[in-house]
Amino acid sequence: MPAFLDDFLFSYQSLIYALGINGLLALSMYVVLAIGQLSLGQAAFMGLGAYTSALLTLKLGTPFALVLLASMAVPALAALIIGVPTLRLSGVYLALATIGLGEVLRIAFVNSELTGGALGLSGIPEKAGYAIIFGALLLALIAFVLVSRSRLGRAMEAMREDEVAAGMLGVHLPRYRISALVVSAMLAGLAGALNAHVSSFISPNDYGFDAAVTILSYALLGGIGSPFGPVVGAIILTLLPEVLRPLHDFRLVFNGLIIVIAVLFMPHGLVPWRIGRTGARP
Amino acid sequence: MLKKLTALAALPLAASLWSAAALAQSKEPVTIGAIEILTGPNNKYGIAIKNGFDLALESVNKNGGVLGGRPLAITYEDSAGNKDQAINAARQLIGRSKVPLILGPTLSNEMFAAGPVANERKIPIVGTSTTANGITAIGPYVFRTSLPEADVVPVTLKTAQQKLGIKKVAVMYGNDDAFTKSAYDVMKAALEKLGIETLTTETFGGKDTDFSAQLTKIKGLNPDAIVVSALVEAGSGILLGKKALGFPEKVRVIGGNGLNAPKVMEIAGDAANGTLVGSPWFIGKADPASQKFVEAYKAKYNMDPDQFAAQAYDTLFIVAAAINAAGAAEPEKIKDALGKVKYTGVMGPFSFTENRDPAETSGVVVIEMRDGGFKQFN
Amino acid sequence: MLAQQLVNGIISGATYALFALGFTLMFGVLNVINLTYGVYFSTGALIALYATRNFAFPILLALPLAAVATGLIAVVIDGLLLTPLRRKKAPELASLMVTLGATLLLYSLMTAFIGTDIQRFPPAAIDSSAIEIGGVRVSRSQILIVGTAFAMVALLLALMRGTRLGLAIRALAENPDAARLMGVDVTLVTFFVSFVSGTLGAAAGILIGLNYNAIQPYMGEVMMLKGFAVIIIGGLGDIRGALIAGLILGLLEGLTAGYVASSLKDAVGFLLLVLTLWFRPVGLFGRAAVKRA
Amino acid sequence: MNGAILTLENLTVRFGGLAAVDGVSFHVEPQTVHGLIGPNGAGKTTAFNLISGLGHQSDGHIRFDGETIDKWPSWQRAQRGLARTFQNIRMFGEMTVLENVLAGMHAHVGGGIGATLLRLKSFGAAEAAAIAKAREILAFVGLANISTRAGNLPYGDQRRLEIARALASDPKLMLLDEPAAGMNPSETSGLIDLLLRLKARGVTLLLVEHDMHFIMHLCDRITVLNFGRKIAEGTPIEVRSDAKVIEAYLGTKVAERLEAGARVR
Repeated sequence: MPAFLDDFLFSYQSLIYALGINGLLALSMYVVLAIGQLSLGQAAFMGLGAYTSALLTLKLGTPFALVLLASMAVPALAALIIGVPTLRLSGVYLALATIGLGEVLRIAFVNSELTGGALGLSGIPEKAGYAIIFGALLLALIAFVLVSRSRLGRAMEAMREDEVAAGMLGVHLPRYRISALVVSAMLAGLAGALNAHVSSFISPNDYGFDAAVTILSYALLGGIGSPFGPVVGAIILTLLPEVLRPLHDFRLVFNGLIIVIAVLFMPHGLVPWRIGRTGARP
Repeated sequence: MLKKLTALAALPLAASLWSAAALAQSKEPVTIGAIEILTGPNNKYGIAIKNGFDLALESVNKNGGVLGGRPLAITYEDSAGNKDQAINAARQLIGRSKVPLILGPTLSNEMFAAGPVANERKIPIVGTSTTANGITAIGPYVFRTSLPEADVVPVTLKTAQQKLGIKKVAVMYGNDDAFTKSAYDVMKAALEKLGIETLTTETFGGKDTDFSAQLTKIKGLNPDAIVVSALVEAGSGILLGKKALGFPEKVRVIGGNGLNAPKVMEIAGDAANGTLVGSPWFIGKADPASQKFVEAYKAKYNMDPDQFAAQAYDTLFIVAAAINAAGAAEPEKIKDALGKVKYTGVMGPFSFTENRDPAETSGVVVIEMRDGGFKQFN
Repeated sequence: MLAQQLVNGIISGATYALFALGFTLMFGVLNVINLTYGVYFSTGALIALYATRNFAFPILLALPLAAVATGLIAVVIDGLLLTPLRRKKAPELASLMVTLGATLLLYSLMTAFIGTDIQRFPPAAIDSSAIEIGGVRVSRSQILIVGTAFAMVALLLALMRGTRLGLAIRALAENPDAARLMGVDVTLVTFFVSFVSGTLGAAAGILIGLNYNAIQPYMGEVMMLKGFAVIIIGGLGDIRGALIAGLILGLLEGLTAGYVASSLKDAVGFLLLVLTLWFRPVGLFGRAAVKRA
Repeated sequence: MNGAILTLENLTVRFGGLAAVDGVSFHVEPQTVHGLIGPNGAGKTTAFNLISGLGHQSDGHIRFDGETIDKWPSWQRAQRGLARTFQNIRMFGEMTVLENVLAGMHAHVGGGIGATLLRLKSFGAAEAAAIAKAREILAFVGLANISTRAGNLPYGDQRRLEIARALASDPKLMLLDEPAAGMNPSETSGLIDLLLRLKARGVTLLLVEHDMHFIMHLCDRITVLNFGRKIAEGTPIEVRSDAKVIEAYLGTKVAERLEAGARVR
């Protein structure tokens, strides 16, 4: 590898990893938003995945493939526990319940000896890399595109547009809601595990409310008309702090301003087009 | 044809430019990197550190820079208190800016994330404010100039035990922050070693403002003192809460490094009276070098320096000395030179241990807050 | 010690309630999770701080002044951000997102200009000496907080139940379209609710700032998480519920820290929140009609 | 009675002490058009919501197609063959016309997550069959512009699309909530024609409507509600001469038309 490329990859390695991982997180938010629900627990699911994977790797030396599976299974279980009672309520309640889940988990991580308390877990070996991160992102994108061009995708879009009308067409609302939340938790957990295995160190405060809000902003900035929107949103918001670095003090100001402008003047996000308008084909 | 002509005409010009560049090369700045929290909720630490660096930088460059006349420069990268951004910053300083040494990052948390990156690329990284356990265990390229809590806290507690006859204490610590948690671990070990009884251990969140429940419980246990590991915000709140609950005057708060800031007295007012902290440096230190630093700092920034600024100030001189000793702006040589630097700055005599921690603890002073100012206690 | 712990719990409960009042009003009536509410809490405290410290205003003048000023800021922000979305009938999520962006923007603007150092009111601003009755200590500022919380609840209930404006607000909360048909000037009432919420948020910020002496731009963000818990436990838009839920939360936290483990103190609120959502999603005193069909 | 497709028994729902629907009983015979009428606030839409599962009764029972469906959620009723349209049209505005109808077929198109992700042959076949059927339904209701975004359709066509979407779920019973609202006379007569063809297709219709001409022309039987109670039931001829019905509508335009109708007879 030429030296300049090596330097470039070294300089931007974690940024490039972050693009893929945040893309996965944005997709995890997308699944829930795509059926008109709102979860602010993505960071918590991510944290569960990260801690599950890190503990398995560090304490038990579990093979990485199994680690990844477990890092999806544990958040999925948490999603079931939190989702089953609250999904019968309107969307706001799921949002608030997931905030609650996030805080309870953070407190648990902080207080547990096993998870290293506030010091977190360090020395996690770098087992993930470009291939697995972007492979997972690509697979997830393909899966969402396939789903969106199917009866399942139509039902999801119908729920997002008008849940009552969707229910009157026989769409099994609870099943879709819980499936979306579980899939979303699995994706977030996977992203958490991959992140833990490229950044060597995790701590409870990485998965707080702020992180949840950031993940939400990926999806909303990009738009949820298609799975590409959230990924684009994630890429922009991940690169933004780097691009805006010279602005120093006003960087976060710009971050906020961009979100406000995007919502007010581009309510469908930056990527408004949808996939697979079946009827639009000649 | 025309192209060729201009190219020919440009030749002598290019040659002269080249020689000018060669000349300038010897005066080209030596640029090192620094990762600090410059934005976001914790930027006060990063800004104090940056101020300390900049003040020292001015002085270094006024006195002829490094490596025989080359000015020293610092490229700052903002971590915003976020470990991912700290990693990005470290990678960019190394891969893009090609710095031979990195100062920072601000928090121990960030060092745990960025330290392995620098270590892997064999670039020395020098923490000036990272006091948690295990920082220098990251690897042979990770240094710190800040005295770890493990060196300071035992001195403070031992002094309090000897001078005040403290036998039983209550402990409070912020359990959601790596810094305060790790200082607590040190306190716990030191208390056990000194044979001081711990009546209860209470926790709080770093962003809490109300500590009345914990303090009420502590008051009921009648401790001789309260040992607190907290940052300025929570620490001030604890002092105010303690006063509001009417603790007896003789029950002092003994703090870790996090409480060692003039800000505590500004916020807590007379509730801070009697608080003891151990410090590698304090603003009232009689030492003339220290006094000169305080004056220069006040003149430049129109505010009081704290220990973070002081540690940063000394660190830059230490680093400059190492670069000079290395004889070249090369990471490996600087790393080797750093280990051998002997320097006496505003914090007192300084050198590194074999494990790249500060060797000298003789500079540690136990200080007491009294009527808005620090007084030496030991 | 139990008596002191109970008093501690009531005081911190009153601060939660005071904070949650404006939040539950904004949330319950205008039907959006308005995250800028935390900003009003900080803004109010900061304005009052500057008025007392830099211009030597007495606190009794600075408090209403800062509260009203913040109320007006809340109206402007609502008008700039949320009114256009309401007009477009944009989805609920858009409103949440825009307030999220605005919150980030406003907090970081404040930080950029004044930093994140904590600041305090001049010690002379309020008599913070404590009163001791039977071994239980309370300070005057704490009595002020508890008194204000109860007074505000009484005032708001009187407003909502006893006046035409209150009726209009309740109609708006039920159904904006129906309210419009009934002749309610929805825009005006929305602005009024924003104003009252902003004012309440600011007043809470000032009083809590006076008591804890820890004023900084992000102070509102911490309270928001407690605020969520309180308004859910009390029931969305339920004023009396916010008071009682705040007090319950404060007492439970105090007793947990005092008698169980202080590390579990913060978990109490969220466990209570999750339990409420499991077993009584309408809040402790809520009426049915949670599920909007 | 036994052959009825829908039976309401003593159906009651209270909101805060007020009974919006109060002890209503009636049944709908298969392959008929049944009207549900009454002045504003009589409880018609509330009754529709109870039947379709968007709210649950405080008391009484609903039987549909031989099963007691009291506690069934709406989607389960829909899967069983109950479809409805809404008073204020609830289109999926972002979808195309064809997609709306395909969404309506949700319960009958095959294709689980496995088939969808692996794009099994069965998936393609099911999709193709669904599209063919959707085109047939759209042709049946008279909508040609199938690739238009549903939100861009003219009002009358949106009504038709909503009916097409309901029809796509292959319903046994279709509830129509004011299908002619906001239509001009020519659109209305086109709608009457469509509904009669629907009936001929074997779909039972239960409809709420204010247009009395429409109701009288179309319905086999009519149930009249007032203040949540059933006040009359019968054939259009019986109902329009019923004293209680005329009294209920007294002072309204409908009353004039009802009376006019009664006098003509």
